[in-house]
Amino acid sequence: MARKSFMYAALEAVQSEMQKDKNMIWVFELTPPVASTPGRPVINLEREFGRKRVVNTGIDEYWMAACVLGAGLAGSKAATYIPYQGSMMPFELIQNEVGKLRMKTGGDAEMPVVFVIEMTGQTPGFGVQHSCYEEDTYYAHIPGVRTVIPSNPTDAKGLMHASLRSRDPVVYLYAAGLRDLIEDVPDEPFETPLDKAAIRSEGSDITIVGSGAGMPEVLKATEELKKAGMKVETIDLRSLKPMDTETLVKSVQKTKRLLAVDQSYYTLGPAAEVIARVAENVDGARYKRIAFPDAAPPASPEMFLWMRPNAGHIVGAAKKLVG
Amino acid sequence: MARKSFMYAALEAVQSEMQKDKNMIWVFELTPPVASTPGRPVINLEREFGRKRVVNTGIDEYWMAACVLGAGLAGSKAATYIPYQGSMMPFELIQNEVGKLRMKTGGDAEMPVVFVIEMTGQTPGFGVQHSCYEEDTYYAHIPGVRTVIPSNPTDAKGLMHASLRSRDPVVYLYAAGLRDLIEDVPDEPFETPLDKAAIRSEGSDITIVGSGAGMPEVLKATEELKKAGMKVETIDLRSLKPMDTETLVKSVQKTKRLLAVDQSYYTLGPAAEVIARVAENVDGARYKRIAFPDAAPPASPEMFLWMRPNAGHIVGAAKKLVG
Amino acid sequence: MSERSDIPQKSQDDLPAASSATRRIFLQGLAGAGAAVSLASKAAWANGEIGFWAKDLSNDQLIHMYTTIQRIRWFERTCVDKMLTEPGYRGYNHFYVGQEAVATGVSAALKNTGGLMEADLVYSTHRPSGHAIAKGVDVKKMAAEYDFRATGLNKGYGGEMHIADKSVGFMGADGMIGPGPVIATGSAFAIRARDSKQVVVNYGGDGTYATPQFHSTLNNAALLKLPFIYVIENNLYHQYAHYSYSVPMKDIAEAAKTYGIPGVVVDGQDVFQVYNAAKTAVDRARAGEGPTLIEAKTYRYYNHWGAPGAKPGELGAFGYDPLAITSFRPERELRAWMARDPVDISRNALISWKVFDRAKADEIEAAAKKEMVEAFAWADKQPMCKPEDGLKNVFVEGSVPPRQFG
Amino acid sequence: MSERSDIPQKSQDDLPAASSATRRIFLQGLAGAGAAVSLASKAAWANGEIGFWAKDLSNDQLIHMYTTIQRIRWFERTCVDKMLTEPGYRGYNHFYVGQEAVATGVSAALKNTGGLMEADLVYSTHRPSGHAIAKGVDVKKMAAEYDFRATGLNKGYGGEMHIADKSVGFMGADGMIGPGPVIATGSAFAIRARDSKQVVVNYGGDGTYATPQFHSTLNNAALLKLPFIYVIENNLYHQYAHYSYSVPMKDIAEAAKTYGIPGVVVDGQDVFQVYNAAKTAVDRARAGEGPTLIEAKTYRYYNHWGAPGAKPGELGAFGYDPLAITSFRPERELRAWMARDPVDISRNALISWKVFDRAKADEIEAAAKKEMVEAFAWADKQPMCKPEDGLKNVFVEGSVPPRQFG
Ligand SMILES: Cc1ncc(C[n+]2csc(CCOP(=O)(O)OP(=O)(O)O)c2C)c(N)n1
Ligand SMILES: Cc1ncc(C[n+]2csc(CCOP(=O)(O)OP(=O)(O)O)c2C)c(N)n1
Ligand SMILES: [Mg+2]
Ligand SMILES: [Mg+2]
Repeated sequence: MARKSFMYAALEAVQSEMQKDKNMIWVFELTPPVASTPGRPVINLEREFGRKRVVNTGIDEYWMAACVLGAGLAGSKAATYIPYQGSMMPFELIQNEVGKLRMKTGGDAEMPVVFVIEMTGQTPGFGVQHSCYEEDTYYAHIPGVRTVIPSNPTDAKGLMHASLRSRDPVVYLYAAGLRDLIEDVPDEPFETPLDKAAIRSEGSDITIVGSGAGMPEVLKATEELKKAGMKVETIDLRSLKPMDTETLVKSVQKTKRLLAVDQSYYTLGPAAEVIARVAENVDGARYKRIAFPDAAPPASPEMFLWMRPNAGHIVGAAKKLVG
Repeated sequence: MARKSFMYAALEAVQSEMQKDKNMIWVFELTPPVASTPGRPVINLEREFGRKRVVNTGIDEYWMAACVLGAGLAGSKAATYIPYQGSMMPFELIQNEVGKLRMKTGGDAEMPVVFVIEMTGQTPGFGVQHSCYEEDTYYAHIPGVRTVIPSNPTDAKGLMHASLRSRDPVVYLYAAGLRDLIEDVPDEPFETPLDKAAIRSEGSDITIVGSGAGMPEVLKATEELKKAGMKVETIDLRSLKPMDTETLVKSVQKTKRLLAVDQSYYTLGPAAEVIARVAENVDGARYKRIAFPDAAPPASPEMFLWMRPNAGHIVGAAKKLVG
Repeated sequence: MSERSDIPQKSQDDLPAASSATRRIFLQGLAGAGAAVSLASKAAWANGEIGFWAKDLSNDQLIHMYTTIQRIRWFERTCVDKMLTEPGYRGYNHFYVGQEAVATGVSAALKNTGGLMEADLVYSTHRPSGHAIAKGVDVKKMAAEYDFRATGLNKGYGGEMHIADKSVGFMGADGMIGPGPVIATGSAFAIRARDSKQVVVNYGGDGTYATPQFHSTLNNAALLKLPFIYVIENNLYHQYAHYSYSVPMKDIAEAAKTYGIPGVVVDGQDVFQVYNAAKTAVDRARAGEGPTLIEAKTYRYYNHWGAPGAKPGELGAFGYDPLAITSFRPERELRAWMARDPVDISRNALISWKVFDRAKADEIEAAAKKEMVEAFAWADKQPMCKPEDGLKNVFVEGSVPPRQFG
Repeated sequence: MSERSDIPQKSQDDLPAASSATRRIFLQGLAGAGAAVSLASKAAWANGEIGFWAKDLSNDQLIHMYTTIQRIRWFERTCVDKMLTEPGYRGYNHFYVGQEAVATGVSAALKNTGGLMEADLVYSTHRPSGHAIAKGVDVKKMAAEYDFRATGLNKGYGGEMHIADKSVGFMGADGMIGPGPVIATGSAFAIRARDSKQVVVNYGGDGTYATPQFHSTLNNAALLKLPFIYVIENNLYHQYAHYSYSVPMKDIAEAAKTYGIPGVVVDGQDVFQVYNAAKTAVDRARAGEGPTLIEAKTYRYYNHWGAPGAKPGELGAFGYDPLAITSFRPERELRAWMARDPVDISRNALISWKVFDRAKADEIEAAAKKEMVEAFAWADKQPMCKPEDGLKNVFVEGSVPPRQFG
């Protein structure tokens, strides 16, 4: 156990799997697989495993993903880190090939592959393409691909181990906004299940559901609401595909209030699916969504920060829903 | 007024707009802009407007879409017909450029452009990539692009006129499964609004919502249910972005029962958004979704046809929901 | 089937059994003739890069090549006839007939056994029958798959356009134009990373040239010196458009220059030329010297898809294709190419080299035909898929919930 | 700023005012020297394709080019210093300093007025300041945009990486690497379709070569003979990797051969060489003869993004860039390139041609500096954006509903 950053925790899992499997490859561009954290050895996969297994490519994210898929099909474990600037470039390949190959071949295709898809840090000033945080929906609609989205360093490590060990292809959504999170993370390998939501707080007044980079504000709001006396059940989706309906439904059966929070655009954001699943299974509950408006993020910090959901918004909406 | 096929009705609108605007271009690949219908002149845009304005390209749907966007930015009206086999190839361009350019430039960018995105005919036997019908969600999540999905020849024409006259970029989802529909369609140009759902049947027992290629089965089910005495309100979404919340909410406020039907995959299909919007605004209603399972369509007709939602499924679910 | 005019059959039949040396001379003549007749194969021949590797093949291997050509031919002719005569038949096909020498020549240079970790790997296209059969895929299971049977190669999930069999290194057909080649380079990357001696072959039509992935494929293969071979089967058309609609030069192989890799044009109707080029490329790739782009000039005898314009029992489709609205292939072009039929070319060569005689050649053809008729008959008796199995094979384990019932 | 050693300044000052003829001779000398010093510009020079068009320019035009270089230089130096000295300053930049001659030389060959339907159109990159200023974009509005002000060029919605101004044919910066060039060919297609005489220029870094869209761009431009010019600014690095990581050849311009279009290498530090190449390409495009690929060899004096490693008041960034973890630019390389500074090269040439004297050159520089300090000062006083306006400019009309409050 030691304090580890989000990236360090994730790369620690990659490093351990690469040490175990001499065939495994890692493909990157501009984000070198390097991480350090106080008091722990620096991880540098390129140096440790050499350029035949860890390759720095040109600006061609479609190829990066294709390379990983092809490696998997050829029987080698493989993963790539797609930086947020290119996060949608390989989309068609993952949607139309990765997501369909098992069905298409009646199970013949081997795909021990992981696509780490970075989502923007939603940095104010970066504007439409570099602050968008919208990939969750696109990837989660694909059948045949598991889509996970860790929200803290521990899950980052556990989900990375589970993803790399899974024979199903996994899209691992990496929210760059969480880079600065540091917490105690076990040193030894461990797996976090690829299909289970996590209950971050138990309560009976309201269910608040979030994911990924939305979680820090959701947790902040949870604390505030609890201080104000509300019994809040807070769920971190953690896996978008498959989505853990059972945990969601059980919770709302109890609370009868559901507030679903997205960092992403309102229309067809994950929160829509959360509400729809619950509404199909629970009668008489009340629902509310919080999301980024259906607008690409403008560069101006004044506009952008006003549009981005935050703890204050969540607290306000929760009070309205319960009150 | 004359009987016109879906394609004929759509191309009639394109032809009329191209006659009015000498700068307008049309880009295609493998689906020539040609249509005939009994008793009407054959439409052949390539012959009528020449290869400088109507171009047949190589297999590069990303370029086709980029060409149209670039033409629009340069001040020319432009449209392309992307065949279903390549329907996701230009996705990143539409998502990351078309959908963001107006916001990005503070309104400087001109985009009088239409992307006709064909969706598969869901032909049994064609399998994972050629029967998928899944593009609606991907495109409808994009802000800054209007996404429409006509379900009959009349709307095909009216929405095409409206799309081509709009200064907003429009994704016009063309469900190839509707190719064989023929009905009376006015000869003169007319516009169907880009943001209004259509109420296809009025009733007070249940609201059934569908779109695009799902509509024929939805309408068949509606007739059956009406014959069985149920008062069915049937809504054709017609526009996915923006989605006409008002029409949906008003209807369910009345019926308190919502059955949302997708041809597309369950998770994060348009029906999820339909339910979520209504659930946020109507208390005490009951909800059900019908959709293709979260699985790429297998080739075997036995499997595929069993998985595809049909009128029988809709009738059954409606009875359960109301009963 | 027409005979090749430039190889005097009768007199060759009288020669003594061909030694390696004489065979080599014939091959050179054959190759040269092919080049002169129909190809601008300067890239291939001017630099003397192609060795006459077919000279080293045993008679068994040569006969295997001829047999493969016939098996592909009759697999497909059996299928065409079924489509034309059995209205209830559900299979469809993108027929490969006319192009058989390409897949056969390439696979003859590959290792086709040992599974994923040892066999050479082949990525196919939407036109896969020939590639699959040449690689060693079971034709009975293929026939069953084409009709979506539960015991088909891919359990009925795939159909023609999606067959795959990793046990022989046949990585699969693909309904998309574009992604296949880049995915194939990924396999080559993994192979290099694990220090395996395998090579990866990707087939692509002339239509793949215009895709953005074409550049990615060659650029990354060249930069990383991957054990990768891109075989372009230039059959002059992509769907209903001539390749000049999407390719600005005559020989697509010239695109190799940008990447500093060999670009070779071969006569795709001549299995020995194809083999020669493939062998050179495979040796190069195995030696760690990087990728090769091979352009095989060839032609398909049927229309893009299905059997429009074809007649039962007749080779080739000369009739109307309702899908070819704006552009269709001239009948004379088709007849000119059929005059250089891959079956005839290989058959005549092997007869002239005394590898076999006409009787043996006919016997091989008859056996191929019989095998295929039986394969499709077997397929007809296979069980249909169970509807609920559509919920399987989404993930490795389990099945997804049904959602169509509400 | 260092002086160029190969042009003896003092003596040139004493020459009579340069005529077209003498200017041409100097230009030839200059061009040849540039080529010999740092370039393998065989593609450009061996075939004698480039005319010395700069000889035809009036003194006013030449002075305008020099002025433009200085205006770009000081726009950015003012911005760097702001970033380094004002902790509250919010603007960021991908600095273009070092590359000024490219945008200046290209825009000098273009028509920059008349709006969307008449001006030549320029597509820019994530490194847009130089392209924009050379095209005639208002620097005050740019400065305001960089700090996200409501009165900025794009009303604060864009920021540096997304500036656009169609009124002068500046089609905009783009934060993505890949899509820009194909979109630009779409504009060229529309122009051809409407029989306009406009041409389209697309700028792209060496990093754009590896993108799949690179192939689409050149292939479609060549096939359709579009009035299109692709200017590759090869500054040797894409972000933190040398271009040899993604390009298998020395000169990217060689990629043009596949498409049968001219591929030209020019000295990107020499505005007159750039102008010569651009003028040839523009004439060709306007005449309906199709596209050209121009590769300008150049270098940026700052790191990829922002001002890490730079010091206030000093030109260039020699310090550590924390983002360049695995690969960074050697200081000696940077110093070697700064020895061939575009400001010095143009200044010395114009002095030697008697277009102006040193005093005038200094005056121009001082005026540029003053203009830019004032522009940024004006920007500082502009109003901030209104939060709610973030809901506008999604569609042409109206605004979208807020969704963040629940
Ligand atoms: C991305 C994509 N766009 C379009 C198609 C439709 N399509 C199927 S085959 C084909 C032509 C392919 O031509 P070529 O590569 O020359 O192969 P051939 O059919 O001649 O063997 C096209 C356009 C497709 N499958 N995928
Ligand atoms: C699709 C995509 N992938 C990655 C990036 C991140 N990125 C921004 S600039 C850049 C390097 C561009 O290099 P080059 O084209 O040579 O231009 P330069 O920065 O040298 O001017 C990269 C990789 C991006 N913007 N878009
Ligand atoms: Mg072809
Ligand atoms: Mg660069």
